[in-house]
Amino acid sequence: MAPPTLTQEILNKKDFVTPNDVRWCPGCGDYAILNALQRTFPELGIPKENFVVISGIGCSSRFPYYMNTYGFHTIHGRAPTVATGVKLANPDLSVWLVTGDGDGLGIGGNHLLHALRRNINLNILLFNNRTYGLTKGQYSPTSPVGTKTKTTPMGSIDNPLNPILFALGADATFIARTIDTNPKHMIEIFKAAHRHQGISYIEIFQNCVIFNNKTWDSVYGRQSRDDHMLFLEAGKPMVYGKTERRGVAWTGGGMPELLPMNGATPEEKGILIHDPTRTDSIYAAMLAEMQYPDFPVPVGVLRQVVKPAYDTQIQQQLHAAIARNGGKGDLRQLLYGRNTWRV
Amino acid sequence: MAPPTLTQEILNKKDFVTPNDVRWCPGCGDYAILNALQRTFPELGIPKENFVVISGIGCSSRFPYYMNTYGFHTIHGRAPTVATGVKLANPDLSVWLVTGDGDGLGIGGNHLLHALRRNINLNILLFNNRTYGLTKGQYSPTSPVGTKTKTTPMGSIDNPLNPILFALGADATFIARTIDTNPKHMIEIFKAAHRHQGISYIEIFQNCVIFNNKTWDSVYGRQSRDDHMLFLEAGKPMVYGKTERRGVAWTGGGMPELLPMNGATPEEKGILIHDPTRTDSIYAAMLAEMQYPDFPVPVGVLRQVVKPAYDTQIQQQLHAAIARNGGKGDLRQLLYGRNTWRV
Amino acid sequence: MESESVKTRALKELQTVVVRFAGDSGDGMQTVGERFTESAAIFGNDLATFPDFPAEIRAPRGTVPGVSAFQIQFGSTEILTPGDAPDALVAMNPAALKVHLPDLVDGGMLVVNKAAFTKGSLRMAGYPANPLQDPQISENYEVVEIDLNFLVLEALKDFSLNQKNKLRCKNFFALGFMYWIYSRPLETTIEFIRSKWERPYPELAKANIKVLKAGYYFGETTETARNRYMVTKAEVEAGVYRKVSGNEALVLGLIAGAAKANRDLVYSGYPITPASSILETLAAHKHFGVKTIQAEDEMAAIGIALGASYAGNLGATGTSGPGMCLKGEFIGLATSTELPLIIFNIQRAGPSTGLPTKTEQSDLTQALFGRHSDAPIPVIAANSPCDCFETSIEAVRIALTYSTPVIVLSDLYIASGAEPWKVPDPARIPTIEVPFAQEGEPFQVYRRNPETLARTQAIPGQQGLEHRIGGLEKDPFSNVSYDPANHEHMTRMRSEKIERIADSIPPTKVNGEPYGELLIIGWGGTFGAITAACSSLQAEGFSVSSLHLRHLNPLPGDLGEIMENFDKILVPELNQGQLSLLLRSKFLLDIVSYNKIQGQPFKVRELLRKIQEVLRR
Amino acid sequence: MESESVKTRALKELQTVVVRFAGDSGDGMQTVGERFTESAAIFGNDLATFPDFPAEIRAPRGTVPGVSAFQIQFGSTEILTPGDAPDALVAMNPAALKVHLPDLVDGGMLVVNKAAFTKGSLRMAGYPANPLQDPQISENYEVVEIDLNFLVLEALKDFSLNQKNKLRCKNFFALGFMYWIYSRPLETTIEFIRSKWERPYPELAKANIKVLKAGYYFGETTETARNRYMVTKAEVEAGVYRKVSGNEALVLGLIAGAAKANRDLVYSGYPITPASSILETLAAHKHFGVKTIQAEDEMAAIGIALGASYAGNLGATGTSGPGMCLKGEFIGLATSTELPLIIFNIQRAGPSTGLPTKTEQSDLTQALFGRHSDAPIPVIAANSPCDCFETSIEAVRIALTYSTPVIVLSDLYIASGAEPWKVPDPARIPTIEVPFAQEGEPFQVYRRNPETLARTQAIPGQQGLEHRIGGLEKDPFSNVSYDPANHEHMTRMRSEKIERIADSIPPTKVNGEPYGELLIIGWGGTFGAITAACSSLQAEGFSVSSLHLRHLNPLPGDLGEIMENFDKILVPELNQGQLSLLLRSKFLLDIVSYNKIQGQPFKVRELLRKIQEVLRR
Ligand SMILES: Cc1ncc(C[n+]2csc(CCOP(=O)(O)OP(=O)(O)O)c2C)c(N)n1
Ligand SMILES: Cc1ncc(C[n+]2csc(CCOP(=O)(O)OP(=O)(O)O)c2C)c(N)n1
Ligand code: SF4
Ligand code: SF4
Ligand SMILES: [Mg+2]
Ligand SMILES: [Mg+2]
Repeated sequence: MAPPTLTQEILNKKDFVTPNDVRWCPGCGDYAILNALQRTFPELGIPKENFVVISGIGCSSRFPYYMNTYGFHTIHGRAPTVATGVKLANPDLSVWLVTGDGDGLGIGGNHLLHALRRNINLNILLFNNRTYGLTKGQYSPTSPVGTKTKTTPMGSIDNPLNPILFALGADATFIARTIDTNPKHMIEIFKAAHRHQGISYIEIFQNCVIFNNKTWDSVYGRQSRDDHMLFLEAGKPMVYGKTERRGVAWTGGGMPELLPMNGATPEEKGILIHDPTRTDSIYAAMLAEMQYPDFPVPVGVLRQVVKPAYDTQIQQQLHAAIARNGGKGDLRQLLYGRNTWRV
Repeated sequence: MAPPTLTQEILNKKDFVTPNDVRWCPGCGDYAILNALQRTFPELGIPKENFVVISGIGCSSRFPYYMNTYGFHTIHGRAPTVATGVKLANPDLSVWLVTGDGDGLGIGGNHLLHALRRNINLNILLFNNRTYGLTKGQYSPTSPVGTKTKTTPMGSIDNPLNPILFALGADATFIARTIDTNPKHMIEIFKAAHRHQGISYIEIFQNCVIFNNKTWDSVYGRQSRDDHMLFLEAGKPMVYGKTERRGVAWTGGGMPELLPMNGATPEEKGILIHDPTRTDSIYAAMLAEMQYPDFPVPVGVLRQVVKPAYDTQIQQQLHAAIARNGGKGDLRQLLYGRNTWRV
Repeated sequence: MESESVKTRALKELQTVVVRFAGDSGDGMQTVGERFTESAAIFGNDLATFPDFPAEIRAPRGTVPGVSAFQIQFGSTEILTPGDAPDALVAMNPAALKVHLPDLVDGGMLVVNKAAFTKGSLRMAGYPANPLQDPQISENYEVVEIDLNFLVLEALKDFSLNQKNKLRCKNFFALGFMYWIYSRPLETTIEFIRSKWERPYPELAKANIKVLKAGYYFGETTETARNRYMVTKAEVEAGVYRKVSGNEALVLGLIAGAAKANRDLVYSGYPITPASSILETLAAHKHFGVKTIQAEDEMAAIGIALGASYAGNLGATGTSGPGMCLKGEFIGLATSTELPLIIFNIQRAGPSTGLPTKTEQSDLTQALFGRHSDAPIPVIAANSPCDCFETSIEAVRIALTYSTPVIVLSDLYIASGAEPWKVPDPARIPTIEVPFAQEGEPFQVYRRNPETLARTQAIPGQQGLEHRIGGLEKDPFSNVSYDPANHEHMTRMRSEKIERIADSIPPTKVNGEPYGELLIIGWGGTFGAITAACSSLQAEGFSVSSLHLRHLNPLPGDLGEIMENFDKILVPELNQGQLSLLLRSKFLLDIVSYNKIQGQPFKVRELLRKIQEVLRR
Repeated sequence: MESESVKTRALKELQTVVVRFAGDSGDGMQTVGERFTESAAIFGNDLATFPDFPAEIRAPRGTVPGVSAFQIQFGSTEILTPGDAPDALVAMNPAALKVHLPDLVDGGMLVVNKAAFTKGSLRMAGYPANPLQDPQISENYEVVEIDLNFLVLEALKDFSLNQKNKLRCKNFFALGFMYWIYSRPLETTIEFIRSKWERPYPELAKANIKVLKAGYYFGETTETARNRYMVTKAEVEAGVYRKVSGNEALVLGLIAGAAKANRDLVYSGYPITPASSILETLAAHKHFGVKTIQAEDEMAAIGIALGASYAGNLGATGTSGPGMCLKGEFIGLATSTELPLIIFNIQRAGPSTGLPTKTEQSDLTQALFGRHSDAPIPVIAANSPCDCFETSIEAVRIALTYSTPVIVLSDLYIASGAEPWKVPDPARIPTIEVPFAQEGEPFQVYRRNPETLARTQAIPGQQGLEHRIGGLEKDPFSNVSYDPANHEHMTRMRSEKIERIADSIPPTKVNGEPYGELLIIGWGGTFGAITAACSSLQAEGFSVSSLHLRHLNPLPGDLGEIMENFDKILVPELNQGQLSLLLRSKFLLDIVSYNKIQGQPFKVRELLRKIQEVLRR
């Protein structure tokens, strides 16, 4: 990423608002996410024209139309491929990909999987509302077993995907989770994603007021949020809870224990210190498995490990090849090749 | 599955051999797997006509042509969908799906993912030769970083998928690994897969003599196999090694330790007892992360947990709906519907 | 104008009427449209409807993109389309007026909710001034301004509902008023309200009934409207009727066809507008033994359906354009392995995502050619909501009889449109007998029925018939074969088999004389408009006939002969000329194409204009 | 026959010769074919080649499916095809004899490795008895039996290689012998062996050279063969030449085109026969700034290419039939967003997996119609290995000049066939100037160039030109629009833009008189065979001309006029009549189709027969 030049104007949220009417349902969680991203971009020190927002199809995927940057609303499930192409063409761009639980984990699962393992330098926002919003409320790959929708009138029977575990299965280098009701947290996570070199994957709990209203309320609702979420911070002990302070202790290889703090310090209780940089996936798998209602749901950066980014490496190979050739090949070299004869 | 009837003839390997010439390269690992499956089928107590072998496209996917049962060689990456349809139509069939690392984890990753999470009662054999055999040796999603092939002349730069971690990302209920050089082990694993209700996923280390010869030799070669593989057995301590006996000890949440046994008993050393039935994915993630060269590679059944199978549940919903209707709806009920009027 | 004359002009009898309800997405226009339809149907009118949704789930309130409309044409004669232009328009807010007023016929009735014409909502609709004060409007139309908000709150003043919920009933006030205008009975609607809301929300049910009646009485007591009309029963065949939409009828036909063929049905789909309701409706039919699955994408959906067919059930799948793009490879496999399979394509406007909530019939060439290599398969199309039933059954017949995938084309217009449907006698639907191979008898995978050239299927579980199939070219025994002559043979057999389907198609019906000056050829959802236009010109003495193709591949065997008996041929299509291309190539005739690509069905008057122009040439 | 007469008949001069090398997959037939080609090319002959692989990577040794062959036609006159039938066949084992003997011309030379005709291999090839003992064979052909095994081991007896490795050299013995027969120089091949093996395996290099020479001397000293031939240099334009296969030439053209357009190139592919080598060859061209990526599937491949184009590079992708089925949806998006994109389809025989290693040209209708809705895009086709170069450049020109995806059709036959290619002067390749929008100037996404109707691209990173695009229908400002008239406008603009490409196409070249009795119209890889057949009939005085289409959509503007000047039109295709369908529809002419669907190219004699039959009608 080119550093901001001196002459560059200071941007603010307004610069990222398009004149287009926003066409989500009133009350949709997407508004808050839009707002948060519009507030994040001006703070990244990147010229406005270097942002690209790319999406698939779905309510969430209307996103690019509302961000006043370059935007591409592509086709269902395939946005990661287009975003990859953009980064190959121009690695200096800051590319943000918006996808839904249906777009990203239903039809688009394979592309997400491969983008993650490739570790290309993109930021992926997965809006998880556990429903197919745009097509009017069929169940999605993240809907819990038993979800009744028009296509599953007797309740769904397939096990939902855990989006964090899925990303871990692809050995993704940056995995985070945030919620549409907490702008501050969203912005913080978006910035962390931006800083990460390689692919950044963020699950966002998002509310669909029309087809799946309050789906996350048991986790992040006003009543439950303090007791049912665990805000992770690197280097900080995992303590949470309002009604009762508790800490997460993890000794063996199973699920962690939730210990009442009873006023003790985390050290005294042996509370786990969050370390997103652990390279093996065991620790992150444990975090992924902390699910409502048995555990507080971890939000924040769950995993952040260092691996070379695909786009950087492709450039390196290009430069190495050119250097080895003693400069970029010209048309004459190309056309003549190695074996010619003269008539 | 219907129990074998009394009149049913006793089958043997020959019954599953087709007259077709087998067209793999001489020395290909696929032969051994074919042989093992032809030896497994007669032992399952299922009439020959109730087996269906389904595959995608690839060298490995030629498999159905060589099994004298019902067989369907479909299209690249999509075999899990066809197999799912077969099970929906007739849950009594024993369906075996053969796929490759390219077919299953490249183009077909999404279908595999969703078949796994659906937990439909299929047996999946993933032949992992870390190359695209049929298209002549391009690198595959499981090829290690740096693999030089015609499409990656300067070495591949994308991180390989770990097929076990991938399956875990889909919360697969039965995950196993076996090797093409050990017929006995293959047969044992195939039988275990058959017994499992729900989806069974088996990674098979397979050698491609032509394009990736000896790719697994560092793991299972004659020189290395005793020291570089860990044969898992439920309830048994994890001890391995010939040059030196070692045991796997796992205390905290990181990677396990490999302790020299020095003649001590596993109990004395606190060696881990293999338990594939742990429902969280943490333990299995640890096994998945045990990779060559730092760890012995676990083979055997890594995970086996109980969840209802999709095909069973779909039948149950059908029966429940019919019962609620007081019997299967007839055409008159169908056509008249709820609101009619007479003219 | 004195009230005398108003009174005397009341209760004028009409043959057909077109009414359109338009309002904000939240105004319940689809609900009252459906109610109006139901009561007209039960009253005995013939009718056709067309709902017109916004693309957004909930577009911002009061905006132009948020307008939702429902149009019905009903009458005492045969009704073929939902009508070109409304005779009466109900506009619940300024945005609705803005969008729909241009369509209202001159002198038509315009009913507006005066209360909704606030400054704010006028601005949102983009009106600089209140259009109701524009004298042009009251000159051109019979304007009926009603303060719905006030009247509804008045009517419900004794109810415990909060104000917001009270105001929600105002669509039923408008409906009641329209019932009075068209002298419709209220019973069916009251019955509906009761059965739907009485149990869960008794207060709401009562309120809606109250308001419905209030609307009716408002008409009666105020005599606001100048005219009142009466549309008598249509003379329709005696029988039991129900209302069906196109997608409903497709579903009924599919289940009936499978039952008549004695195959269990597996339907596998992935949500997409306007095909989703096929999956949704079938999912509610589990008690008929129907298995449904929501797949992870359209490739999976067709793969699952094909697997089910392979295992002896009847596999079906459905989608719309973007999803069709994903099914091509599997259709090729089904073609090569010669397995039965049904693929519904409910067309919408493209290319790409296009206008997902608008209609078009532009996927014909894709249906014919949308896969690599020579892989012809049958393509048939439904031409009206009711016709979807027969079309589904025909698809089942062809798929099984000819061991082939079949593409069924419908479109958004007929999928969501509705008509009264005379329920057929189940016993009269012909059975489809396509037995599997017999255990114990010799079996050869590609042995062909000498008449149909179809192969006979043996299915997993059948003893002694084990065999392997797949997408590599095969010899007649299903061994992989690279033999050049075999490839040519198999390719020609597969094509010839599809051609032979033409032998099983009934003679093509011509609407009008079997010879003459102009023949109009249509396919799909344009049936109603073309037939109406053609019939009306015939009545005026023009030498025009029309025919509508159900079978697009293969074309009916008698088509060429019929075409020869006309001087000119006109092919109207909601695309850039796809059937034209096919007919020109096949018959080398200089066909006139008439194309409309606006996401909207043909209007009868557009066709009339074009036909007359062609006749004058 | 006495040896005298043998000697005198030696060194007969021939204009053209067809040689086929056939053996087991492991016998190195492709290698010696390539060597023979190279030496003929450097010697100065014109030539064309056709390798014919088995489908399996390594079919079981000695079996019929395991046979691999390589055919070359070379001559002193213009060579258009690899030849119908070999004048000389080298058969390294019984299976190769079994497969290829039927093609050998009567009286042709048959060279066999006697040592390979063991009981076991005869049985594997399905010969009940040794065919070499069949008197018919020696009557019909000039049989040369050589005990290659013995001779090779003899020649290498002083080498330290093991026996297996020694025997591996026997292909070079056969090659040396054929060099003697056709009086070819050995230098090029010796040079090749040195440069390839001397460094890593010096012993092997020496052995192969020894054996090559031994084969040559064997001819010289034994006089086993009855005839020896001489094919002089062809008269070709002076210049620098190299050998190219079709896929190589596509790659060179693509890189050159992008360079001339001043765009970086991103190529994204997924392996599939016969397109894989495009990705592989480009991957070896990183030093030209070419970025390549092996995607997870064909959808990803095209999506990546489209993303690259969107960001200002030139995106290209390539595949074959099954992969094309997966690209339709993205092609629709590229059509709707009007972005440049190049899609190569190297056709192979279908449907479905079909015959993946055999040629066909049956994906034309898919290229034209293989996506939903009206979404026309340009389709062009290459007609020979060399022509692939120009075709690629033309694709780049069209894609950028008309802001559109372009489908380029090639096929297995030309992709893997090779020809000598006169290397063009890089400076003479025209530049392609398609600038991006200018920062600071007013920008409108769908403002169209009045001449081409193309839109101008602004790319991410350009200041002040930020905008949004996508697959929903847009108004000219790229705002989502549901306006019916706008949809019709945009649809017609998109189509009209493609039609306008015809204005930029040079006049169609007719091979022969511009009027006459019969015009043969071809496209793609049938060029050589059609031209050869047509020219030979012209020489005999028949009134036959031919033309070969590079542009299939839009068709050249002058095509209709040209067609009118002929009484009859014949369209030979390796499919069931796809171009025919298009031409019939467009020109309403009763075209005669000639179709071959055998996974094999046309033979010149097949065409001659058909043309004469049509002329006689
Ligand atoms: C190929 C294709 N199949 C299906 C669709 C229809 N479709 C549009 S959005 C969508 C699901 C959206 O769900 P999600 O990604 O969760 O987004 P949300 O609307 O919930 O934000 C579907 C199935 C489509 N546009 N294209
Ligand atoms: C749609 C499509 N794309 C590409 C191909 C070409 N193809 C055939 S097999 C294969 C890869 C096979 O690799 P893998 O699954 O690992 O099987 P293996 O040959 O190694 O056993 C590919 C890319 C195809 N047949 N279809
Ligand atoms: S349907 Fe749900 S997700 Fe879509 S815009 Fe409305 S509230 Fe948001
Ligand atoms: S190419 Fe490799 S995987 Fe394929 S058959 Fe040969 S050895 Fe086996
Ligand atoms: Mg969603
Ligand atoms: Mg493989």
